[in-house]
Amino acid sequence: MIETAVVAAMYVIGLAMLLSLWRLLRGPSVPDRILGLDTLYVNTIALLILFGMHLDSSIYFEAALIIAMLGFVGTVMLSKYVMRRDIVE
Amino acid sequence: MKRFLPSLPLSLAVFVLWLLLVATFSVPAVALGLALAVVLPLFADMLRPERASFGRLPVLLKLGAVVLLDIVRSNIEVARLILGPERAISPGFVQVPLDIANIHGITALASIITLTPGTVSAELSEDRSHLLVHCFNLRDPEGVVATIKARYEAPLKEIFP
Amino acid sequence: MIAHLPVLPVLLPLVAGALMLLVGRRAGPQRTLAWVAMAALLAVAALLAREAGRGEILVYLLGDWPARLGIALTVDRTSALMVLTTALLAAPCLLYACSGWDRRAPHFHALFQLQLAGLNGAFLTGDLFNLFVFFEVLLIASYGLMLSGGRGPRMRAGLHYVAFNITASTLFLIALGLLYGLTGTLNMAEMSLRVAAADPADVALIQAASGILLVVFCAKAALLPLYLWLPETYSHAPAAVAALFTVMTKVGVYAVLRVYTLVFGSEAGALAGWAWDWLLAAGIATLLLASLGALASPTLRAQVAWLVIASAATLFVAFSLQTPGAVAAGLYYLVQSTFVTAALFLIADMVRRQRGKAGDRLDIAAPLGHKTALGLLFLVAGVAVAGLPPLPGFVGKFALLAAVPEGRVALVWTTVLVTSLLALVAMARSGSQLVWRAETFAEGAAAPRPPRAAQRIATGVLLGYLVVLMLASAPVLRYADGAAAQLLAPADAVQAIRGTVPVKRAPSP
Amino acid sequence: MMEFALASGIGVLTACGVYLLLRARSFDVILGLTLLSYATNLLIFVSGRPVIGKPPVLREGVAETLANYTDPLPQALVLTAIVIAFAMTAVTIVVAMRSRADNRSDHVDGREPDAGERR
Amino acid sequence: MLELLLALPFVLALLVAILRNVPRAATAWLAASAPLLGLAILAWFTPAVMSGEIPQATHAWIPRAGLLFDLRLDGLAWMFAGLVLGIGVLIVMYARYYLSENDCAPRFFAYLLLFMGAMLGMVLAGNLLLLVVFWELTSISSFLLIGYWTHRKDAREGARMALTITGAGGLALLGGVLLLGKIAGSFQLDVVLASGDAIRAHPLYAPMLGLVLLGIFTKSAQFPLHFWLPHAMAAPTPVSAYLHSATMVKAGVFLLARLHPALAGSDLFFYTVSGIGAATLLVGAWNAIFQHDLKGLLAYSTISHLGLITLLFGLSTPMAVVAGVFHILNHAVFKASLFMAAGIIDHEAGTRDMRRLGGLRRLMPFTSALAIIASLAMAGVPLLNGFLSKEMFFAEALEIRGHDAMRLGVAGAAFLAGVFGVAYSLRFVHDTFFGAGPRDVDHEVHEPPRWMKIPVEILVVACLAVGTVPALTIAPVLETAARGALGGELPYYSLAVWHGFNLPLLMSIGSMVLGVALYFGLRRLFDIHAVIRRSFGRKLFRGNVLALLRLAWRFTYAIANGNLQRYLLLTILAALVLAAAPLAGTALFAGSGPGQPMPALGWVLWVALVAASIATVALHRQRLLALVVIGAVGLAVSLVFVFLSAPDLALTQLLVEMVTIALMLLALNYLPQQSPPGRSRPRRARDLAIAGAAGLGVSALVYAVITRPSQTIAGELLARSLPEGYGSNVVNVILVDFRGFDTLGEIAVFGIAGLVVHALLRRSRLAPAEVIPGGPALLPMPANLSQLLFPLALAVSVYLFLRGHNQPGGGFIAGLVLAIPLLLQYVIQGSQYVEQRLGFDYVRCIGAGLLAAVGTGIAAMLFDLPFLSSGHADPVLPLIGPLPLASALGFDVGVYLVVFGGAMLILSMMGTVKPHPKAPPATSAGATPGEAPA
Amino acid sequence: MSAAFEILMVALLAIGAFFVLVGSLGLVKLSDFFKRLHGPTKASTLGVGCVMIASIGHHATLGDGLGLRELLITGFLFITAPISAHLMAKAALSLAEDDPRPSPPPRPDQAQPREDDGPGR
Ligand code: NA
Ligand code: NA
Repeated sequence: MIETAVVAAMYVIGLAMLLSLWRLLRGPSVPDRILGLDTLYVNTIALLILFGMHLDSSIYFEAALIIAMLGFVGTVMLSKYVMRRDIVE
Repeated sequence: MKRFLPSLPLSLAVFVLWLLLVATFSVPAVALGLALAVVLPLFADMLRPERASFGRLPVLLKLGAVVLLDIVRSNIEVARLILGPERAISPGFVQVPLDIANIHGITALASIITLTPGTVSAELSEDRSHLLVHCFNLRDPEGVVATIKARYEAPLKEIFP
Repeated sequence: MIAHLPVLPVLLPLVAGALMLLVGRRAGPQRTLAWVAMAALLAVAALLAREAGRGEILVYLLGDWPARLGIALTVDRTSALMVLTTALLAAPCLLYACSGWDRRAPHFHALFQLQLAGLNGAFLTGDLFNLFVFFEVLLIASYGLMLSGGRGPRMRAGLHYVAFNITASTLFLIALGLLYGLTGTLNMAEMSLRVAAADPADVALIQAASGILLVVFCAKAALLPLYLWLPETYSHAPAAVAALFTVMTKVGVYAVLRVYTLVFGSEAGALAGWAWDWLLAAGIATLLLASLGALASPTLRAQVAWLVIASAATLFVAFSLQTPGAVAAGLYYLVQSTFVTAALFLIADMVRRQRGKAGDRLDIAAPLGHKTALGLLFLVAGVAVAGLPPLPGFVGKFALLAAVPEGRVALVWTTVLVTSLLALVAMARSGSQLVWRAETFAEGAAAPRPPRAAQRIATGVLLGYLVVLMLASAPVLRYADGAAAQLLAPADAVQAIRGTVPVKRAPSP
Repeated sequence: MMEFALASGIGVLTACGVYLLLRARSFDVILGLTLLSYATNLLIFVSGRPVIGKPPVLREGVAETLANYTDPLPQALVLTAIVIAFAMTAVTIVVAMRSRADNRSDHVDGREPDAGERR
Repeated sequence: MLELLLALPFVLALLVAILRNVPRAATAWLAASAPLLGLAILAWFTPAVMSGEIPQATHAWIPRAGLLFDLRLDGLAWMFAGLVLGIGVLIVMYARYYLSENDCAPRFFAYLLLFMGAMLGMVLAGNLLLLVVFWELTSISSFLLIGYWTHRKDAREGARMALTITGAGGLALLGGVLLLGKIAGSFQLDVVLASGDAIRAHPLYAPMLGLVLLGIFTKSAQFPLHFWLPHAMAAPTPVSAYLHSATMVKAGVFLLARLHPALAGSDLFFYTVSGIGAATLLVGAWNAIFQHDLKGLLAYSTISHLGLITLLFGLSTPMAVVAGVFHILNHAVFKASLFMAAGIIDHEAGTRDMRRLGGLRRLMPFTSALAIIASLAMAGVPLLNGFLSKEMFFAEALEIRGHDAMRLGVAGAAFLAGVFGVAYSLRFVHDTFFGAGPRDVDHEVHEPPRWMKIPVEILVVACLAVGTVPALTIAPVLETAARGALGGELPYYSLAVWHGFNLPLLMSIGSMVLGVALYFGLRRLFDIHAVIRRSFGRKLFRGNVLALLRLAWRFTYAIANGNLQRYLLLTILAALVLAAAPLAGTALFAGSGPGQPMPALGWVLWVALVAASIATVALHRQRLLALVVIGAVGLAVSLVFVFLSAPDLALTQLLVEMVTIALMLLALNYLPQQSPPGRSRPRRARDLAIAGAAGLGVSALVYAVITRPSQTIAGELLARSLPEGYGSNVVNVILVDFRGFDTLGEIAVFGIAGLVVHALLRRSRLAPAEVIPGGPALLPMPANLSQLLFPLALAVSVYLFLRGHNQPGGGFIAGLVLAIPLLLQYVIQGSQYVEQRLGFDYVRCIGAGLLAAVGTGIAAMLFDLPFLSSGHADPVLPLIGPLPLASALGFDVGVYLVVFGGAMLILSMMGTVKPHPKAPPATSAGATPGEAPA
Repeated sequence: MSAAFEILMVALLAIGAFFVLVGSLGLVKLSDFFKRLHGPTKASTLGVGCVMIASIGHHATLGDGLGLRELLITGFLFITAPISAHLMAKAALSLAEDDPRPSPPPRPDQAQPREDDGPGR
């Protein structure tokens, strides 16, 4: 039951990832694409957790943790670039 | 004390983080956690963040509960809007005048606003007197401002006096 | 310590390089460290060559793991010769750089040592992936050496050099991935056995993978059609660096020699020696084109760069003949051509500095300060590089020609002799243009400062090597004969590598 | 089917990388090299034969054989390759910056092509 | 002793070159001492040589390749050595007065002695390879001597021409000698000379002969390769006298004589050598008549005489060989004296142009007398040495065996050449010493210094002595030399002046009469002085060299056109070809392994990967967009690693991806924001096709490989990881233990990358592509949050580091987890803010890391274990308890430090680039003064 | 494991997946950047949060015992999501053709400039 739910949830997340990807590829503005990438990262966190549940293993926890902790750095830098060009001022 | 333990909450956060990570209470693990709780905030302090005195804990807990509840509630609300027809949504910006001066307070407020679906804090004015907030569905700007100030800013002023 | 000899040529410069990062930027400590390390490396390289000269293959199991599990350094006569050549080359290069360039190029000494570590690692390793890693070490250090303190055109040449080499490294990885996927090992000796025993259905795939690998090595060695990057890179590098770089093409040649005698060598079953026919053709074509390039060069440095390509191509011709005599002649030629082209780079630099604005351009007549000394140096180096007697260029070429097997005589002789003539014409042309055609300095114009003693000594040392090589041709060739014998009969090497047991660990669980 | 998907994915990455590598601007070349490095990393990785859900981190009570764990060696190789590729990318990028600044063109050949021979 | 003989000139050359500041006379005496001492040594050997002994000295040089340092003094060598040394003494003496004050005497004498040594080595060589060595040395030293007056264009060109032609010949000779050695089984002269029959019967005889003759003919200036010799006359006259008449050009005919027993005796040899000789004889003589330059006339005459000698050796009869050797001697003597005389005339009159000279017999009677006698010897007038050998030549020409047409032809050529010889000799005498006095000469013409004449006198006396009393003077020398050349019994010959009234004498008289008639006839028919002879050979040579250079240039720069795209394209094509070649025609692909099913989520990932890759290409011209999209590719790749059981890889890929994006963004600020529209459509289509082929090829290979069963050694790695590597994360154990050496190299690469970036950006100022107006962005709220994040991230970093050996993590990952939050501080708070507060020395960090890693490895060596052997300890600490420690941890500390230091060095250097001073200043509208861009 | 627990787990997973999906759906469906900006906050709060709790429960019953490590993920997301949203909004604002920001109402009580400069400089 739970196993099925986990797998189903993974598929749902997969669908969400495709949607985010669509925004990433489609644009139209740069912030839109950054937002798409950012969302993709968040989706990935959920996917990793679910995958860990699927495998009965916490081996992918660190990957999820690192995305949660540092995944936004890309977003920050890209946004800063859009704002200022010079990301380290 | 300040020199060796610049920020107790931070040290506490590091220690808790450590314990959660290692998920054991073995002596070496705890000892190392304590060491890190002392050392790492010292490092962080080298960046010389703005200091803040830390106010009342009960208010903090209450605020936490309120925020969690609001997150759930507005999640549902926003989900409904997203799934519904788009023309039902009328987004807009609103400037929230700030009474709170402490940067930690402002940060907390802005974070809460962002974490609560339906609102995103977009910009802090240069003089830190206004927070620009984007609302997913802005029907009543004054109402939104008032809610934010009452529900979040007021307790935050108590936490970060 | 003698037991650790094989690893020292990598460790010494690595430690020295790391220490240089710690002692700060002042030239004094940096130079002291550099020379201490250099002296130690020379001693180690000489010892290693002596040990390897006895004929046994030294196997050093890093981490005490058996060769198939970990990484084993493998020292035969060839690799010891390469290490010694590199050390001997590096010393005068370092001396030349110490005449001033080392102060202007940030991190010069550290990069220099790390470059040596990379070179030595590439020569000593017996593991294919480790070879990749040390290729990268030496490449990235070479980027630094070439570009540090540089500007403008050098940056453009550098961009080409970097992009080209990364592309080649990408191919290297592709080949490695495929080879590992097909053979399940990275140790060359182990791989040779698996290639020999490969399923017939896999043979074509293994050859395809090794073909990609061959492209990589040939790209580093600047073989047709992959040689185009070299002239601009080398002619834009600082003199001491360009001189050191003369051994870099030899790394590619060495890698081909190593891999295609050991893994795809005489005992590789269906794939035995498949690469050498391609290489002979490519080597001959490269030799011809590079000699034309030497004739066409607008500057002396470009000319020397083309000669570097020509020498690498000569080596490919020699090695692809796969007879003991030819391989030995090739090894001898390798050593001498490294020294002579390095000397020419240094001379080109000194000439450039004595000619004012004309630099080392060959189409402009300009006064040349300190004509006699420079002319003499150029004469010796020119004679050597053109392969004229009695210098070792001649010895190497004639030993090669003498060793050409029956069927190839017409082709190889014609190529080698014709290209020697082209080199001769090129050197005569540039020498008479630069030295003889030199005008006197205009009245009142101050003659340029003479080349520094360090510069002259460095060049002299390199040319001195040539004299020693000439006089000691017999022992060196004897050593090369031994090296060739080891290369062409890889079974012994495989036996030695597989048979070496760890000091403490069990050979198998 | 998974093998086919992996092979084709690596192929697409390679093709995209090669196409960008053959562009004339330094930044495009760097993008191409990045894609190619993804392709090679994946290639080395799958040379150990892809397996779902058997990471090579030993667990107590599970026999240490290839039946229970995937081949760790290619993973170690890829790690090395990733790091090296990053280092190389960093250097390439800086050289590209300097070349642009010194030569006033980001063309890989350090000069803008003449009108006649756009490339 | 032979070694000493050979070493003398080289040693003294060195001495002369070193002692630069001594008087010229001392230099000359020093230089002369080499041939003088050499002559003494030679004299000491003479009795032995004359009695038929062959003194020999053998040393090993490269015995493996048949190259011995073997010296051998037989009769021929003895004669040539005597010639080289004897004329050498005279030349040195002459040159001491010939050189002007501006000429650098030490250089001249050093070169001259170098040449002398090379020549001696060549004639003494008892090993053919050694002979080639010295042969080439003569080419080099003659190059230096011809170009001695470096400021003169004709000298430089003449030198280059001579070097090119003789150098080419030398290389051909090397080939020929190698073949000869192969045929004969040895390079030792004794062996080779003894196996003539075997050599001639060998299938390789013809190519070998061709190569050897090419060497000989170039050196001896045989038609049609003769044209370099007149241009070599740009050399100082002593050089011309020595090299281009007496010695070096004789090297060719010397070799012809030397190898005569081995090579001669075939029809091929006979026709080729005598044919070329005859042609040269005539061409040289005919051309000599029309030279206006004294030295030019002598040069063509030399060509002609060399042709004569060649012809004689071509005839191959023992008598002809004797005649050839005899003529070598005679020609050397009279031609050297003539050149010296010409030099004196040039020296005194300031010109060598016969159109301006004349009547010198009145102004310098003694010199004139000497020159006239030598000219008569050249013309073959009786009672002079030239007559004797010419007579022998005529006799031989008439006695050619068998071939009637050949006999007629050679005899005719001999006669004709005799006629021409008389004509040009007459011209030399008449135009220089008779007739009206010199014109347009700004000197007072008088006799030269005493010592300048002495060499000429000696040589002319020799001409006379040999010509009148040959039996008393030259006979023993000739006998010894001829025996050396023939290697056996000598034919009967007579050196009498008078052989009776025979056909050769008739020919001599006839040629004399006709020669005089020809000269005056030509003068009458048209003004011989007005004939302008362009050197066809030089023109051809120049044209060829130019064409070669042009070809080289065109070839080289058509291929290496400085276009990176082409280089990369060729590389990819080469890989495609070499990978496709073995697969053509094989039915490969699907291996036997069972395929694995693909979960639907996998396809999602596949779509993401493929779509993002293609989008990167589609968007690549808008660079920022491409960067955003490529981030998705990286994410997809790390997810592939996640699903396919590689947690460490996934982590690393994620972190590296972030840093890479940072790098690219930092760089993009200094690059154009967009790529201009690129190549033409066909180019794009071509690139697309190649990219497609590459992708298809890689796909096919990958598919073929991964559907085959694996035979990896990894099982053993898994089994030994925990018990011997003390870690359960096998990937990490491989990284720090099994293959720690790879990792050491890897962090070296990483550290070096940091250094390179540091070196390239440290002092450089770059102009940003675009400066957005306004001061630095103020981000107080994110700054506040990121400061909160920082210590937490550090804790995570420590955690990942410590557990890496057993769980995903490790030094590299931890290092980046440390670096990225710090980078975030740079981004959000600005570099100045961070660096003022957190002043790391990243360079030292790299150094310390490298040392830590290497040091851990070296520690094992102290326990007599190989570098990088891992150790393990379980110390029990008070209060804390057992603490498992693997030495791998020390290694990982190194990795951690290097990665952190390297990454931060790169990022901080890129982030803190100073703007170019010429860049438009950032117009900071709302910025306060303290907020200028850092 | 009790059925109630199982149902709770399934519900958590369903809710979590639902909100993640809705977030991404919003990203695709909505027409304006600032509207879309509200999508991922759903995913990163309630979406990931529910999955996280499910995971804690899952590992507590099936895996390595109770561990609250997953809370850290939510914790970090709570710190980082505001930063990225803030910066994305600022980026979009800087690109906006005409400034959509309403002018701040006058605040007489805070007219004078502040003294401290803040860490942003
Ligand atoms: Na800056
Ligand atoms: Na910056």
